[in-house]
Amino acid sequence: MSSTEKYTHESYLEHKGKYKGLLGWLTSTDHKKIGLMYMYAITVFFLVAALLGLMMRIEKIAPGPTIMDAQTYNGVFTIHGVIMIFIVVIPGLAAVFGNLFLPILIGAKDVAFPKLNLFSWYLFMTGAILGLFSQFVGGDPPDTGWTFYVPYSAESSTNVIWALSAAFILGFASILTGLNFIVTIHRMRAPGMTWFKMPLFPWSLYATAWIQVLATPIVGITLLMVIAERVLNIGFFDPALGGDPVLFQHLFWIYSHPAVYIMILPAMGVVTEIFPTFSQKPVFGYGAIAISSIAIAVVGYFVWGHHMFTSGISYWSRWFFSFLTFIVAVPSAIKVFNWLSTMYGGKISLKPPLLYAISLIFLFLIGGFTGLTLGALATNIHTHDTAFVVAHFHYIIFGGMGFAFFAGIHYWFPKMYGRMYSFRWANIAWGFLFLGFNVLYFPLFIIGLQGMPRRYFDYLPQYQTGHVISTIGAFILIIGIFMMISNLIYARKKGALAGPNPWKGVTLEWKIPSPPPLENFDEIPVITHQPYFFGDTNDED
Amino acid sequence: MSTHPTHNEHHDPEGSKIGMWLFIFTELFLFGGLFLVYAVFRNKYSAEFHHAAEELNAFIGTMNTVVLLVSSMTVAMSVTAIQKGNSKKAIGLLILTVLAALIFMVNKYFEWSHKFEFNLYPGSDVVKGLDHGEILFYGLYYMMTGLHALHVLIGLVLLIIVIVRLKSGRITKDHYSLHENSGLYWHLVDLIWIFLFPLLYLIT
Amino acid sequence: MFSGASNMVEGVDRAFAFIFITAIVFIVGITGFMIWTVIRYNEKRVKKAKQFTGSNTLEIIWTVIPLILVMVMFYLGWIGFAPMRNVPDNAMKVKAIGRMWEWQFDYGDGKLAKELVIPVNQPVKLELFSEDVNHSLFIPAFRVKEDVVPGYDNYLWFTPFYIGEYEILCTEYCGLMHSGMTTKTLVKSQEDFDKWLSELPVTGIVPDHAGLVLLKNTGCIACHSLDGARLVGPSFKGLYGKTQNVMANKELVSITADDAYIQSSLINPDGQVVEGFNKGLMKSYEKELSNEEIQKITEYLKTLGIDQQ
Amino acid sequence: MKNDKHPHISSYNQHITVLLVLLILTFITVAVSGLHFSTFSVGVALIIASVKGATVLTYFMHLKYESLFLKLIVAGVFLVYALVIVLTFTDYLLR
Ligand code: HEA
Ligand code: HEA
Ligand code: HEC
Ligand code: CUA
Ligand SMILES: [Cu+2]
Repeated sequence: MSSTEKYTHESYLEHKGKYKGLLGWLTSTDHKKIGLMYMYAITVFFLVAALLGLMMRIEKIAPGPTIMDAQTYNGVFTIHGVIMIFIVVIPGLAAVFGNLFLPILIGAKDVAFPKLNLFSWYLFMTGAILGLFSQFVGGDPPDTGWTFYVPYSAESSTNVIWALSAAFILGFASILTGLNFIVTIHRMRAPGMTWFKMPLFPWSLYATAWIQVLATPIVGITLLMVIAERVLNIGFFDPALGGDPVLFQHLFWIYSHPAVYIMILPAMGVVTEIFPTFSQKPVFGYGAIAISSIAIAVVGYFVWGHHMFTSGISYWSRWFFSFLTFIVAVPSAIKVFNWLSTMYGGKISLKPPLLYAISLIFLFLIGGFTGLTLGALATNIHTHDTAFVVAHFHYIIFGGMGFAFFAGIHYWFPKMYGRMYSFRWANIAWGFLFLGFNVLYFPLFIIGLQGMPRRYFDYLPQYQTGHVISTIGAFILIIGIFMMISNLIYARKKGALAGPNPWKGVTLEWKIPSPPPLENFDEIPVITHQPYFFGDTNDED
Repeated sequence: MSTHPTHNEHHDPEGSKIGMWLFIFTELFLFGGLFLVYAVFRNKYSAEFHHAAEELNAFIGTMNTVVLLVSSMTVAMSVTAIQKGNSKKAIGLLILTVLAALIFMVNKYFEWSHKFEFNLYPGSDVVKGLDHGEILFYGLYYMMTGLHALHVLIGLVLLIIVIVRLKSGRITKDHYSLHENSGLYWHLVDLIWIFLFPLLYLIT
Repeated sequence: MFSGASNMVEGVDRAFAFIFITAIVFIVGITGFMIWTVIRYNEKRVKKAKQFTGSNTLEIIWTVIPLILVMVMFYLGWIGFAPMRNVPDNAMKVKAIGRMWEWQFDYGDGKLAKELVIPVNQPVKLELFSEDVNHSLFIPAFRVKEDVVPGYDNYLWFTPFYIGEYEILCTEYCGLMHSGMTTKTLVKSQEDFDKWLSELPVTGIVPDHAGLVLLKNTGCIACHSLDGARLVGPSFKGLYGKTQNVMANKELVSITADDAYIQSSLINPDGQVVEGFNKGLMKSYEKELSNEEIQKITEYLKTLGIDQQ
Repeated sequence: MKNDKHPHISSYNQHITVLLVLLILTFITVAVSGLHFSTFSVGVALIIASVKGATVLTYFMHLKYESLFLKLIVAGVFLVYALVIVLTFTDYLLR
């Protein structure tokens, strides 16, 4: 196919509004354009934060200072964590693929409140830029870790307030997106689309949105209280004034544990779309997957104490939180088994999206089981705040949510831009990513078990082997990331035309042209059967 | 701001109402965080909380409660009025509400400035000399009433916008979503005060 | 898997072992199944996908089995942890102080050390105390870790099983030199430990004897000096064990100042009045001082009498 | 979705009655707090506040006439909050 071909219809990408060029994008309330704007912004922030991650790895190639001093290192992991958590993964999938595809998947022309949607993006950008500022405006970059634990965060003389305000504003952007999605799902499903005829990605977004609405305000007020402690001397967390530092940890994790499900639920939703398409087979256990999303959201709200097992909380409190932590693992297990059964008996085509989705299962299993290790009281005592935790969450966040993002972008890229990327390069990039990933993070489990604490600028010599291997992994990983990004950027302009349905998918987005027109559907579709109904397409073979 | 003449926000009062309720939930949890802090410290320092609460002026507090309750009723009535198509009456009732809100703020102003006169503010020498529980009580007092006052102000702005739109005829019998939702917001302000009042002023 | 350097290791490592073995079984099994499926059902091999949509039996199976497994994990985690919060009475108490960015161990009587030195096979309770921000005391070999939070009375305990040297690390981020906040545990034989402790110089503030605190708080030293000076009443210096001439029942008798005498002087001061002092000045402290407290005072008075004997 | 039926319009008199009830309840809390029940006072004050809050929610905020869904989520939200308090206090009360 020649790469100069052009699709004929007018898509949302070419559509001219009141303004042209950049301004046209910045004032557009089209959910797809907003989704893309999120994607571009998040990619840039991801690269910046990933570069910081790489710097940490280089620093740790040998004990003692190598490329930076301790103060810089502390700033680097803080900003790495803050950007990755608050700017990349919390909004990540929901804001990008949620915005791009939620309305299409439920047969709507846009989200319920398009202007509010654009406003959320601006809030997001404000917060994100404020976060970046904390690096540069006078004084030192914040050095508290992304968890902002008091009393240190109330005392540190660095730009902590900037980072706190950034997180606060980003929180509100996230709340508004969640609110928008809940109303959209309630009010704008196409005629005939009952709750149980809705695709599963919207289900996971629905569960996510509720956590966003009900958990985020708590961290908002908590960060405000830390700001008040720094600026106004209101010492809720200051032991010298009778305050309670552990109370901060409760409040922080009441949000930040559910936040990890804000990250992983949409990721699970994305791969749930991918498995049926590439197996040409309905999803196995539709109801179980839908309900397990809700179950994860509900139970996941009440397990926050597992981050505080060593902080001196009461014996029974530890007991209870550990118990609930194990309960949430079960719905995750249900999902994994249902994905496997979806593939079983199908007609599998191992295209890049499926490759990423399968490797997600592998990485998520490792991340999940090490999560269980952390959730058990006895083993948490040993592993808490060691490199073991660092490996756990990189496996589950980068391996879960990151790989879901890669899977999703390879899945929906032809729909978003109407063009196809090179499978060959996508597969090679995957090889580097997957290999690099495991080489980078697996050694951290081992040195973690040997007692290597996290947030350590320096370390004892016995941990060096692990650190060196890990650093090598980071370099392999980078190669993969660069290949993947270049492949996609090249395809964006030069790729072959993809056509409306390159994967023979059956959900609504594959029934409209690629890229979709401005209002998605000329005519709102009427839904008559299950979302993953392959009956007709398959008879041709 | 929309980029396309046909790309209009679709009109769905029920949807907007759900949206407003969701927003109210986030506000409740925002204050919920403070209530949790209150509960923990109140449990730890009950005697000091007792003692510090006695310093607050329960009379002003009671007055403000009454003012807010009345304003809540006038808002609710104004919604009834617009539903019946009587926008004059609706405007009148909203003006009463705005007046009530102003009275509330004036009271608050006097209450706070009175405290400041006695150097009772966080970080002041007087407060630093108090017991731990009392310091925390005052911290909570300022944080909670301050955040609440901020919400009163936001509500005030919303109500004024509604009045303007009622005057210009953009809010009508069939199109009063904004009016209803601003009303909901105002009730939220009232709802929060209903809990703040006994917890801060009455636990003596 | 690990050498059991303390009594906590067994419980913790049993939980580790169970979780890791389950994990390996599942990870290998699931990954293997996945690879097999992708090959077996590859589009090159199959003509048509089977269109089944679910099975309630299977859903129940893979809800219940993981549920059982996680409950076992929970249980093992719990029983491995439970002893950590249950300090035996004979535990030796050491106060562990965390401050930016060093550890200090307080053995009482002003004896401070930078390293934790403890006798082998002796339960040790560390009382954790922070002077500034959060820290966390971690001894990997012993599988113990607990945060050191300002304003909180946190603790941890363990019994070391082998003589040797172990790392102590700070695992709660505490600022610039967090990674430098490390030290060592030295487990010694009981004799070596005793020797070490007695040779440890007194560098800290020696706290007041409990008896002295009582004397100060109850107001005794208003009338009794500790240095031999005569105030309203006789000095406490050298009192204990001394032979005292007292007026009892209007007779001058000679008695030895022993525990019983001190006790009766407190409860009924006018019963035996020291020669040269007046009756009626000292009131009875029967209501104010418990027997234990009198015991403590007596013990303290003994320390003032040493040079007399 | 469905239900575009006519909204329920509350009467002016109903609003006045509700206000009166709320004012009476306010009066009761103030009066009770003067009695110095000490430990009980928190409980009593909170119970009365909850009754007042429920009244505002049901009548002023119109919840009584809203869809079942809305009622359920409001109830759910308060339940979640209550559980958060309970779980936090498993730490503070059992320490
Ligand atoms: C996307 C984010 C994400 C997700 C989904 C999870 C998922 C889980 N996490 Fe993780 N976690 C983090 C992100 C995440 N975590 C982060 C960022 C931190 C560090 C925060 C910080 O301090 O900076 C952290 C820290 C953390 C801790 C605290 C560690 C410490 O500091 O002491 C704990 C403790 O319990 C924990 C547990 C778990 C558990 C039990 C799950 C479970 O939900 C996992 C469930 C999944 C599975 C179990 C795998 C699938 C199962 C099967 C295929 C079936 C077979 C199953 C069985 C037989 C049970 N996590
Ligand atoms: C989404 C979440 C996410 C992701 C993807 C990553 C990705 C990476 N992280 Fe992660 N990390 C966190 C979230 C994440 N991290 C969090 C929350 C913490 C805790 C912080 C805290 O303790 O407070 C943490 C902490 C953390 C630590 C522990 C610090 C410590 O405790 O001492 C380390 C150390 O190795 C590390 C390394 C890395 C590396 C090497 C990557 C790599 O995977 C990155 C790989 C990608 C690249 C290397 C791409 C490179 C790209 C370029 C070089 C191009 C640059 C170009 C431009 C700028 C245009 N991270
Ligand atoms: C008002 C001054 C006063 C106070 C206060 C006081 N004492 Fe005495 N105490 C005396 C006098 C006078 C005597 C000597 C007369 C006597 O033995 O009763 C005496 C005698 C004694 C004796 C016997 C001393 C001897 O040399 O045999 C003891 C022991 C003693 N006091 C202990 C205490 C203790 C312990 C306290 C505090 C709990 C205390 N006293 C408080 C005035 C006081
Ligand atoms: Cu002390 Cu880290
Ligand atoms: Cu968690």
